Amino acid sequence: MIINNTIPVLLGLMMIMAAFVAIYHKKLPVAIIAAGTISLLASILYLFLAAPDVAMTEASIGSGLSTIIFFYVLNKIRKENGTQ
Amino acid sequence: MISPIHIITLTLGTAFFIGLLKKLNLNISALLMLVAIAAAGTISASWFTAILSGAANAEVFTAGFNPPYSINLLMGKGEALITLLINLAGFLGGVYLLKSLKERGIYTMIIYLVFIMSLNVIVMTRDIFNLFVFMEVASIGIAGLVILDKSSKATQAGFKYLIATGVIAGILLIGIAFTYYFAGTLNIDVIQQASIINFKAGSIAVFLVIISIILELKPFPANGWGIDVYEGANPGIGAMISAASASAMLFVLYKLAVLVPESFLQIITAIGILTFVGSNLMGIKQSNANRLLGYSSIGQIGLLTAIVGLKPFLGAQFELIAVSILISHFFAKAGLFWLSGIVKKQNLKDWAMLRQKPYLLVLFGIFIFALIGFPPFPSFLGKWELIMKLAHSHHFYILAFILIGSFLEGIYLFRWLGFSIKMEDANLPPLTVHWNKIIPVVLSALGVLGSGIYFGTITEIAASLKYIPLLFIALLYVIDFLPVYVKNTVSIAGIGYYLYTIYPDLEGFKLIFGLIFLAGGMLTLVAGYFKTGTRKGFYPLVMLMFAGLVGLIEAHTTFEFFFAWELMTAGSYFLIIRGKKSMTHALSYMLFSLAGAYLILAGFGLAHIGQSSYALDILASVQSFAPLVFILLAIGFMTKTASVGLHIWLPGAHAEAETDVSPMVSAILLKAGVFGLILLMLNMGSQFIGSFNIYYALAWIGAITAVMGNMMAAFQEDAKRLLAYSSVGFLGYILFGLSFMSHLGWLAAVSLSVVHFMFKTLLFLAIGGIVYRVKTKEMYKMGGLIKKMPFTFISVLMGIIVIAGVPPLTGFGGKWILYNAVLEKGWFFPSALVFFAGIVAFLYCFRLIHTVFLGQLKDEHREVKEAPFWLLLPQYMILMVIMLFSALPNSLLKPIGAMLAPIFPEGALEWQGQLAKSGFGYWNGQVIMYIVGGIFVVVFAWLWYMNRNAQKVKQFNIGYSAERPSLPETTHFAYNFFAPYKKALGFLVSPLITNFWDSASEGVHAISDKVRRIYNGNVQTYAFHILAFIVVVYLIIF
Amino acid sequence: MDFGFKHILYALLTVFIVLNYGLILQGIVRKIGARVGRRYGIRWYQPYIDIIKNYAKRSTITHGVMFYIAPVFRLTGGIGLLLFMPVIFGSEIFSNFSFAGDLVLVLYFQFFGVLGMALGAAEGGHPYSAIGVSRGLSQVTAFELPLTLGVLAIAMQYQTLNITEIVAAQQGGFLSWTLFTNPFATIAIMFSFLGAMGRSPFDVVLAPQEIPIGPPTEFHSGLLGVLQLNRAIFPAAKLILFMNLLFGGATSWPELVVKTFLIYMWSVFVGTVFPRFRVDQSVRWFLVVPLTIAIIAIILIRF
Amino acid sequence: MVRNSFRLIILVGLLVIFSTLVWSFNGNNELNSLAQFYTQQENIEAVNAANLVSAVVVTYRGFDTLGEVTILFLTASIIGFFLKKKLSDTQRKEVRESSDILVTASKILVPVMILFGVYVIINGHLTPGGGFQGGAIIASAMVLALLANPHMKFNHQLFNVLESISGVSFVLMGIAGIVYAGGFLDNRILPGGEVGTLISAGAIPLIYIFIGLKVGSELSNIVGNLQVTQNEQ
Amino acid sequence: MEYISMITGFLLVLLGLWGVLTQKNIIKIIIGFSIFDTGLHIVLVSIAYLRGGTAPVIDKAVKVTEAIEKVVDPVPHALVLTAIVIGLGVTALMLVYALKLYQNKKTLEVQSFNDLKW
Repeated sequence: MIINNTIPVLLGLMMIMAAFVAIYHKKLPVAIIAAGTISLLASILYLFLAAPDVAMTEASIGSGLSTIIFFYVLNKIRKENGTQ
Repeated sequence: MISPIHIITLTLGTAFFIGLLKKLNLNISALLMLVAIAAAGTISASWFTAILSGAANAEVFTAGFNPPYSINLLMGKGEALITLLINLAGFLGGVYLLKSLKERGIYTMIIYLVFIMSLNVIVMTRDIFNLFVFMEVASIGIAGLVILDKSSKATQAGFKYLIATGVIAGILLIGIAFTYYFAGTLNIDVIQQASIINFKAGSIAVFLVIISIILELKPFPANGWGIDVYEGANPGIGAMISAASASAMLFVLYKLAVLVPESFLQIITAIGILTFVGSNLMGIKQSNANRLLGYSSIGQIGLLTAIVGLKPFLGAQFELIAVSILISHFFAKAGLFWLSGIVKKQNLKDWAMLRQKPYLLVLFGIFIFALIGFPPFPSFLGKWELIMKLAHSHHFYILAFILIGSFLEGIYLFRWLGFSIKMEDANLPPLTVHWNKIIPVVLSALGVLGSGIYFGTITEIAASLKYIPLLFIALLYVIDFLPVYVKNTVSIAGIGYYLYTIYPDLEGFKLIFGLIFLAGGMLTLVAGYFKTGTRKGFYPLVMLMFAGLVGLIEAHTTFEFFFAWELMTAGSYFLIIRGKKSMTHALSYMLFSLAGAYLILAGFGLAHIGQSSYALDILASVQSFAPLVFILLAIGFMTKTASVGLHIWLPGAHAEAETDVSPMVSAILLKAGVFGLILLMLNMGSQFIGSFNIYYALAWIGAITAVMGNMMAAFQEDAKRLLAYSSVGFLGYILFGLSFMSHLGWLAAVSLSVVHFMFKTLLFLAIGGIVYRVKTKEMYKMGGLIKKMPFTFISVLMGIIVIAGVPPLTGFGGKWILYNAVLEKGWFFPSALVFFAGIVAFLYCFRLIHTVFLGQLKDEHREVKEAPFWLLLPQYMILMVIMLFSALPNSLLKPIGAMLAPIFPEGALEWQGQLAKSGFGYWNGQVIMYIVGGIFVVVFAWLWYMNRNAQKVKQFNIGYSAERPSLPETTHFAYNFFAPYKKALGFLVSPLITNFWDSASEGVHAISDKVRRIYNGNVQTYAFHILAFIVVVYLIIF
Repeated sequence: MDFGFKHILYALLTVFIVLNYGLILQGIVRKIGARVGRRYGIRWYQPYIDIIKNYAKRSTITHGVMFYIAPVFRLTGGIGLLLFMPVIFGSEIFSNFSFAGDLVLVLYFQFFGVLGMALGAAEGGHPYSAIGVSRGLSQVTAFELPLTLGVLAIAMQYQTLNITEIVAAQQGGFLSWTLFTNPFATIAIMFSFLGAMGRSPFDVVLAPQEIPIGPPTEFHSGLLGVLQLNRAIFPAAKLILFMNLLFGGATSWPELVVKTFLIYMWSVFVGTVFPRFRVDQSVRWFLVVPLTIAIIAIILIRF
Repeated sequence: MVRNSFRLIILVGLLVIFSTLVWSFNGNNELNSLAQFYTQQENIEAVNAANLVSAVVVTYRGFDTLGEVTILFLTASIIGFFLKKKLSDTQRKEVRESSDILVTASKILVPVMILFGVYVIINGHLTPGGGFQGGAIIASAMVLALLANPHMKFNHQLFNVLESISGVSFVLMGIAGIVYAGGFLDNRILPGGEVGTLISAGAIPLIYIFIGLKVGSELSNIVGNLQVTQNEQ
Repeated sequence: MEYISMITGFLLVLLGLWGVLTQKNIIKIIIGFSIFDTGLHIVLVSIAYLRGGTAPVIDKAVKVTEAIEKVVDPVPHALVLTAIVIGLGVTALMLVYALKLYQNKKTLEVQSFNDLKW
């Protein structure tokens, strides 16, 4: 049973740390990547919770697409800033 | 019947379909959108009518499995009505936004259509997760629609909206998750059976669900984001949010209230009331139109939330109250937002543009009156029932807060109406109205009026109302283009006919006051002939006031009485605001009468505890709180008789009103308050708080009003204000007489009120004629008009002799009876004040006649003509009546005495011919008249004969001590006429009361300003408010 | 109480007697004033001469109808006050038309004269008459309040407003006069009597020195004659009123003459001793001293 | 600093609420009645989709998915409407050419990802996954292609048409459910087949395909809008 | 097992909210918001967990008949599926708003966007 629980605990701790990084880090790209890793870890956690569908969704949409959209918007903001 | 699911398939299908044909020109896709919404509307309408006529509720099982296992939609009576309203608003909103939707491309149409669909689903779904999903659809839809204008304010509002609804949705999701965990299902009915609220955690889960629904309804402390959306969004969208989405969310709260234990309901009511009062309080300080509408709609929704919370206490009336207030809020708010879209000006003062198109002003008025809850509109009925039920279930604090809240709302709405009617609109841009913008506004106005009438017919208490006067007003409104004399004759004939029909069943006080109202009304209307042109909009308003007055006379139930009271207030408000500089006065008049009306409403509410019928004579058998009921009603009526504390609206209102309006308002309208007091005193008899007799207090109030009124009158420079204050004083007299509750006291009061009507109309018409000719109201600018206007002089002379109570004329009779009544009753100190007031009355009488008529005639008035004939005619008709009553006093006093006999048997006057004998003295009007007349004629004739061939000398032909006065003005002593008197007793007249009321309104404004500071525009503070609200309410409940 | 023709004759007789009494009283009082000032003073019948002289003259100019109304109102007020009061208690002849009106009527009659005077004088078009009138009105209203309250106290004491009954109640020795049964009311009324008479402390209205051309000087010849006639009747009528109320009325003419003369002497004494008040001072004085006494009187009556 | 302490207090308050919830949460050692219904044999056979979650997502709670799809549709149109750039900055900036590693890798990866996405969509009812996941994978494939050569311009027109067709057909499938089978979005309008085979579970695969297409096109639309700098045609 | 995941879920929720409330930069707020969302989904899924349960898919390992004992509760999974996509939609929309706000005021500081107040 111990093995069974150690990995989720590890996952949980890593997620909390990633969350702190995401909130408090000064540079935005690092924060966005931290948010991405949180949802990645979450999808792994879902596997432990016997929820494969949700894991796939979380992986593809949560970490994949939202991070991409974040970066695109960041890129556009940088471009706005650059042109002025 | 088409299954309700097709509301969704139709709208969603069309949305996808529009997306498909991007290339199509915009008109067709717009048309498709409107057709889809209209179809959805007809479906819900058909279901509504079917269910109303007894069909069973429609149950839709999606995915072929029965409810707990798959999502089901219910189309009951409530759902049908709310979906009908939403689709109606959607359709009208669509028509309104047609132009801007087409400009912005088909995406916005899709968003709009999907938004309407999501609201329909929210109302119909019975599954909480499904509710969550479609609430998300709705909030994203609104976020999308808010940025229709693409302005920076709209984007900020959209962003705030998204963050706030995101957090709320998150909390809702947690609530749903744990409700599912504890109840094992997501269907509302099954959760209810599972009754998970018995143990703590389950009730927390339900708490989270309910609190997030309440947060969606923008409760007071946590609604900064809601108000910013109303301000930032395009008004068309604002209308949709405040009308459609608010009613949807309210219905959801009503649906979920079933799951909630009793203690939650009280919290919901408390939150609702707090929102209602708080947002109305903050509304006072607003100057931006949309933001003000935001505050007002959040307030109304707060009221409706409170009503949902009070469901167990309202019993069978719950539907009526909730639906009537919801419908009036729905139509009025949507209409106002659309209007603000048309006006496009945000500053309240710029709404004077509405005057460029009078029908817009009428619509604006309709919406304001619908919101406040004036008679013909449904919310009047709703508020009445609500107050009755609340009083019945002893929720006095809630009752008080609701009344205070609606009073605060009255302040800023009427101020706004005043701006639009009165502010000068010289430099405002021209108003262009497109067809698609005006049709929704007109339809919503018709909607609110139609539903008002409909509600009137179906409820039994309102069925007995008399609608004939209202039809007559509508007729007058139709023929408004005709010239004055036609309309004048029509209205006089109308009143005359109506008086003829109701005359037989008038008896006692109803007869006297009926005659004052109707016959007096006809008399003052006769004066209306002197005006030329069409005088647009005047006659319907006059008739509205008289309809209200007549309604008072004919009222059998308290409801009818209150219905008539509100009609009268509305009519007189519009009459007063017609004056040139009368905006502030009309506003203070309306606010005082509004407060008075709410006191009366509260009084009637308390009187109804433990009573079955609404008949007026239940006042006689009030079980509990009798003294409190008496005080409430008395103060309510006294706002109309302008007693000492509540009089500051009167001088301005009467002075600024038009020539023939001031006599109506002053002589007739104040009698409504007297009639109310008489009715109250007749039914409730003498009331005591502990050992103290309230009537003694009333006597003191009457006496102080008399002294204060007359003193103020003596020092006025403006003629009409002088007369206005004299009315205040004289009504203090009447109130003093009434408070004796003795035969003589009432005889004096009633005869004085009849006499007051006569001489006040006389004087106001006379002064009106002078002001009409001399173009100024300041008395010191007049002088020596006796030569130019002799007839007016005679009527004013007779008038002041009657006021002063100098023996030969009828005024003395009233004073004599009052004297005897005082001796009989023995209240000496208030009587001392009243005698002092009587004497001071003499002062302002003389000042009026001296400064206006006597003394030197000014140069510019050399060619002033006599007052117009039509003003003089009613004056001389009244003069005849006064002469009749003076010569034969018992023709007035005997009938009143006979009428009073059954009420106050002992202490009556016995009549021997013209000689009246009272307990103490006697008075024979006729003999006095003959003797005085005889001496007068003899001496006058003798003097006339002695100087018959004296040469007439012009007034200015005077020299004294070898010096000739240079200018006529310098020799007319009129300014600050009673200077020495003012030096001696000036301190009595210091404007204590006006200062008190000013500082009170300053205080309210200051509080409102401080409170609204909590919305500092930062989205984080709004999110903080939301979370703090959840934690605080949690701590309260658990 | 039938309104027979003989009543009118009796009334005219009363008016004639009181007129002569008034004129003589005026003459004597002015003589006393002169003698106090160590002057010889006018003949006692001087007022007769003035009236006859004035009526002989004819006025050449007139300011219009209202101008006539002033003296007419004034005189009607004076005669009216007299006629509605029982002059000689007990005698059916001299009780005039007191059956038609009571104390309240008599009180308000005083206003009648003042109103008329005000209207007429203002019509004269002369600014100073208006100033005089405004002062007169302020003063009249000031002393009216204590008078009314005092009268109210008396009415409460005797439980009636009918003057004849009040006088009847005071018969039986001077101890039963209101002076003794209700002293405070009497003091209050006597103070306001000073204001009513218009003699020196409160004569700013008519005082010749105050306004060189006050209302009286505005009228001349016949009009002045009527005014002087009233100046004879009006004070006499007031004296009779106060006598009836406070000093037990008169059962015979000599008793009436003595009592009224003594009452009049009260205002003369006060007049010659005290300097003249400004209008606001007199208003303040009236609403302080006599008013409090009148209120005390009422309190005493009530409990 | 004071403001943060207020916020801390409020969050602690929330923590108290959540902890009471967690405290009473003691897991569940056997399914509740609703879950048992879905997992009973005859019900699985009724819908006979191997992947129970897909069964619940598409049929039992199909209405939610409808809502779900409208949300994405709504977001795509809002972003489309909102980001319609004016012609202000139309000059083509020179865009840094993406590194050749990325170009070559994308040439290999993009087709594989699209294939994988299609696989996930089609086997939605058998293996974990479905319309949403497959659509997202296809969208990320599109993004990768976009990153590889920035000048590639999406044919927005195609995506919109694709999106709308799948949306309309999804609704039509729902209506068909009413006409032929028990209720709106009922999947028994097509033969059930037997659990585990490719052609089984009635209309679920069909619906999943439409959803997959719709999600894929919408997400790539969104990304496309973000990417495109000059005004779309 | 499900305890740990629920606790982490709620901690993520609180951290997310803390990020939303305290961070000044708008993008940081949106990141906080997406963390808040992820936390919610974890809580929702951990409610579905059955001790020793397997994935709710009928395949060789899980026969149709004994599915009822072994399978985890599929309903929350369906709900989470929808919730994740909603989360994506809302976050995408917020980001676009953030972009627009940036274009207006050329700053991402949240205080500078308070034209609508009082």
